[in-house]
Amino acid sequence: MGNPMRIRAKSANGETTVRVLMSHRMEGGQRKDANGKPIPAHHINTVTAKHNGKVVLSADWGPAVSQNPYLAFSFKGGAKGETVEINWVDNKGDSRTDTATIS
Amino acid sequence: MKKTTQSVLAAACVAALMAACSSTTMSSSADADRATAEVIKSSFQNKGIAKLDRIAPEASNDLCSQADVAGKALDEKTAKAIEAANMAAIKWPSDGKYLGDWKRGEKVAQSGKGLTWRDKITRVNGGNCYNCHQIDPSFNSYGTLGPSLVGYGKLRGVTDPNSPAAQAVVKYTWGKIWNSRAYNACSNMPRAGTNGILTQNQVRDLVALLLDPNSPVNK
Amino acid sequence: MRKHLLTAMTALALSTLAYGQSDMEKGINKYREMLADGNPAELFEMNGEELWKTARGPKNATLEKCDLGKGPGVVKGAFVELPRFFADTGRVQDLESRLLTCMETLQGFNAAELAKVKYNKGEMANIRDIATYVAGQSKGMRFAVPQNHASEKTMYEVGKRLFFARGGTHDFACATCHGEDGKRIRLQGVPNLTKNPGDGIGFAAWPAYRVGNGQMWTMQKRLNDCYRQQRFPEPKYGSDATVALGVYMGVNAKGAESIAPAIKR
Amino acid sequence: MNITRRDALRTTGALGTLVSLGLITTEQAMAAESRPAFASKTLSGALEAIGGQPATSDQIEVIAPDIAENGAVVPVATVSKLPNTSDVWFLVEKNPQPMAAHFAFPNGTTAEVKTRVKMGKTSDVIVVAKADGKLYMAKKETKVTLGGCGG
Repeated sequence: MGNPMRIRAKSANGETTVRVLMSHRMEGGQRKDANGKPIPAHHINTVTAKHNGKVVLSADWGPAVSQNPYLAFSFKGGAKGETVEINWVDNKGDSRTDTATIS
Repeated sequence: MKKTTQSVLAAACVAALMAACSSTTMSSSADADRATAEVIKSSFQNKGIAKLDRIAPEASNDLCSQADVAGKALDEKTAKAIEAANMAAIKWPSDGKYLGDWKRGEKVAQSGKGLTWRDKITRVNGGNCYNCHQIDPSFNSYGTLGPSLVGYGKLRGVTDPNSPAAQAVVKYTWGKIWNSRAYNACSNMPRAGTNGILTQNQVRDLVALLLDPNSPVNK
Repeated sequence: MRKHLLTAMTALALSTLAYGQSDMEKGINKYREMLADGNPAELFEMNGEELWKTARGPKNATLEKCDLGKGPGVVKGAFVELPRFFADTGRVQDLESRLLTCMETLQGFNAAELAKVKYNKGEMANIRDIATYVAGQSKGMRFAVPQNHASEKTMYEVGKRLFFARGGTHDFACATCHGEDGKRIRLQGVPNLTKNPGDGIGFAAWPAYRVGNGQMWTMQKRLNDCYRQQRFPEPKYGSDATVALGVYMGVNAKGAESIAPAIKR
Repeated sequence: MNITRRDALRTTGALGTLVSLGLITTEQAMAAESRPAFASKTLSGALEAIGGQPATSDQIEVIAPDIAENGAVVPVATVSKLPNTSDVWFLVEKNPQPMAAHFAFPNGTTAEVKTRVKMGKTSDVIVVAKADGKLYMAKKETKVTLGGCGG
């Protein structure tokens, strides 16, 4: 279980803009530790965003997405008080789901 | 190494220190000085190779720091005393060889490594030069705390650093790197030789970086 | 005549250089603007707020009664008035040393033991997040570090002396890098901290998220790393030297807007 | 997109066999990069994995800084004005594995997205967009400056 995400969803002019910060080390697999041993890659593989149960964005990520990833996108519809749900799954099978209320 | 140098400096600067002390007689200032000494004593701890002796009182540092706090330059007599003591601490090359390899010098100039509490004592120290100076004009990541050194040799008319005509500039360059405060009492530049930051060979390579006509500095 | 030509050529070369440099600086400023949208510091702030309100420690209490200088439980506006004198401890304290006090008195932790924990580890990671949360509650407010109590005035004078104190293997003082306007180390601008360096610069920008290592750095960590690079021995966490430097920089920054938690390269 | 998914499934099957044979642990199987587009060490290989060399288009805006002070975090964004854009990919040409991220937009989602990627050195940032099943691309160079000071 990862740490909570920071999700902000705002609706304006019939469109909802979502901004998400995720807590993840996004280890690229290229670095070595103090003893010279390679640090294995550990990064988010997939991200799925849902509004009212319907997928509004899906993503596949590799190790080149920055640590503590940031993601912003927008979709048509969405009203104040409804929820947006974000889920990520990483390459070690860890996952996290958080929801936010649209403001 | 550093300790002996410091005691030499301390002895040479005692007279200057007395003069500086008598000119700052405001009691509140003296109280603050005492409070500062107490705070330093209680706040710092040894870590790795960085031991408390690194912040032991040292005359030429302390006089410059006091002048900075007061916001006024050192009086000429004190400044000259500091410069003379530091000049005496310069070690000139034992074999008379001042010039090394400018390519190795560039590496020394690029590196800012060494002597922090994370470093091992065996680590080869860098000169930290690019952090403050522009050197190779094609390299754009340089600091501005010190003057640009682009054209250093050329601007001083050095075409052959091994010629007798160039000897004064060569010697000055060595001395300035070895102990900058021999020429400017309160210079911000580290005393690379006197304080044991760089080796004799590394200083040779830096002198070459600045004075060799083939160095990018003089192109 | 020849000499004049040379001077003219040098001047020309310098102006071309200055032009190129300002393009580079414009590019870097643009990069920093782009980063400001979506600062991962918010993740640490969020955790810090949770920790503030969670009953923890041997006494199983929250920090909600912690007095940061504006009365028990008042968080908003506290950060821009720290460090300050606290009658209960008889000391001038910065945000982090004050948090140690609250964690000891309210929650029953041993402050001296906490101060020895490695940065980013265990309770020290929690203090980091709580400090980030508290600082964030003063975002947009202006610095007004008090100089009323005699101890606050003394600490300013001590901080000033520490700021100019040369030492270590390289004879560096804080002032070596932070004593003049418009200077750089490599490409990094180093603000002049002997006066108000401007809104959101220097003391008014920490805690900050550092994109280079993905770490959240508090002011204590910032000072610790400055001293590491100065090749000094280590300042103890929350020690009087670090607090005095905070008073010196904070008072100098009077009127500067706090942007903490900021985002940095 | 479909190709990527199919290939991923196929590879996962093979890894599954290795797990059942006890040659690798489940965690290693999960962690191993099984997606050809992400595993590819060349730009052409990554493009091949998502459907081939795209045509250049001025209808894709690549937003990336001219200069990135720190390659660990480079803000990137794209807006595709191509009608019926269903997918976008971000690639960093000079990275050891150029593919950075893929986004799929269902109907109703604007073909616009913003994120942050790592860049090992100065490189083109390439955005590929799929519209009506065809691939298009645009690029922008970002210079990565050396960071760093003492220590």
